[in-house]
Amino acid sequence: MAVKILYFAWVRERVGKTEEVVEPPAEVTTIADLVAWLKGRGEEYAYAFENETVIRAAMDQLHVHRDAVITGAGEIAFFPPMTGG
Amino acid sequence: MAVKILYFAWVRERVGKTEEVVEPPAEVTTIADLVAWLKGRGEEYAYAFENETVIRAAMDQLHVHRDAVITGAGEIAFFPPMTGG
Amino acid sequence: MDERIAETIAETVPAIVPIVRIQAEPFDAAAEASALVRGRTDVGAVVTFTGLCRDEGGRLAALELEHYPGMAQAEIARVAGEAARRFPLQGLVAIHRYGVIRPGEEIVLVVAVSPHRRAAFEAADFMMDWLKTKAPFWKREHPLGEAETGGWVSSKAEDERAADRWVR
Amino acid sequence: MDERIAETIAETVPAIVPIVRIQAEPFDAAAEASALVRGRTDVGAVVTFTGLCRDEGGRLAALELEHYPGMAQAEIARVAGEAARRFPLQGLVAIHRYGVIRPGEEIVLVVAVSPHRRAAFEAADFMMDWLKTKAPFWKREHPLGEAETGGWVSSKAEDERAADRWVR
Repeated sequence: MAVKILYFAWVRERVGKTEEVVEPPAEVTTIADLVAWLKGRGEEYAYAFENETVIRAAMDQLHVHRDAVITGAGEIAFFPPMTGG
Repeated sequence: MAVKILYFAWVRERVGKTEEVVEPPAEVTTIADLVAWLKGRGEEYAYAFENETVIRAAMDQLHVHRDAVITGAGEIAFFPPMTGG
Repeated sequence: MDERIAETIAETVPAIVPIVRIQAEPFDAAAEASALVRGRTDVGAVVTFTGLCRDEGGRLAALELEHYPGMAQAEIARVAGEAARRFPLQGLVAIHRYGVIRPGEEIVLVVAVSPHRRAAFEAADFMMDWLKTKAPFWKREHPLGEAETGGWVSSKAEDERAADRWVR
Repeated sequence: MDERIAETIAETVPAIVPIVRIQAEPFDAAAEASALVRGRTDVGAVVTFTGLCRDEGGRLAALELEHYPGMAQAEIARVAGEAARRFPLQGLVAIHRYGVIRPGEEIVLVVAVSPHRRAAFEAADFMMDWLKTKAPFWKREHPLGEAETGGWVSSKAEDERAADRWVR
């Protein structure tokens, strides 16, 4: 399944790209699985996600938890805790 | 002791004047005493103060309770609960 | 000035002097707020409260606000001074109008300025709750389509309860 | 329309549609507030919150706000919709800027309008608490006098706690 991934703020800086389309294998079914799989793709990912529990995720522009099922998602984003307002 | 009395809102309307200078006898020492004494001055006062506990008082432009001692006051005001803001 | 004296003063005197005005004329809320912030780069939060005259479902032509001139100024200044002592403010304005005010027109303004939003929100909230119960103003209704002036607005128990939230 | 259907809609659909804008340009807080009130005679309270960029004791030249474009709009609209459901509002505006913002400039605006002050205060307060923790914006510091861009601003535990006040 191809899925578009977006990165923001220091997650973006560490990964070194703003977005990409990836095709994780079928056994990657949750946000947590996706993070684990991304970490195996290179040290820039391992660095970006080194403290996994800090990273927030959104699926199709909605905040989701680590155990959210990603099947059918068009767009998944990873970012640090928000500091707007 | 001569003291200036001010009336506001419906207390003013019932008494029929905005202010007056009165000279209560020496035994009138508190706000409550003054109210009781004023009520004896005529039915307009009795009407204005008929529900005494509702009426608020200020002495020299500071909110005071019924048992406040009025000796030395330059200006005493009576009015309904406030409805500003 | 002796440094110890300066420190003592800093601890006991509020850092700001609130601006309080009692007036018949309309006010410009935006101008009051920007006057507090202009030229500063240390402000983080501005909370502006404006209270307006409602027509009460089309029933009212106007409200008439009577006040106790000297005490209105003094009492709102006391409430503002207490707000400045309780909250870390960089600026505070309170303006209360009197006279005949029509639906849609402004009655009262509070602007609170602080580095952080919590203090600005709480100071404005505190000011309004205490103004309602302590400032010597009385509202009288002018009903629409009647020659006679209407009755005096009654005070609300909920306003007393709101003010009690801040008692400590 | 069938009356029962109309009642059901009135219960489930917020009475107002909040205005939400994400923009690089400055906003005019006073114009936004008066647009909500103009021509109305049933408004009693207007609460305006403006959040500004601070220089942090002279340390900062600017803040740079990165955002997630589509989601920023959608998420603030969701928060505003929740505010409109929780509080009896007559109008609600939320504007959040992105890009480079210098000390003294405005970052965020919330205006809440209601017949009574409590709802207007609480709605503005609620909006800001939830914006802080849910709107996808990230602040980066540009320190004064350095060619390099500074670090990302860390999120605050106190902002999480502030948002938790509204959980029910």
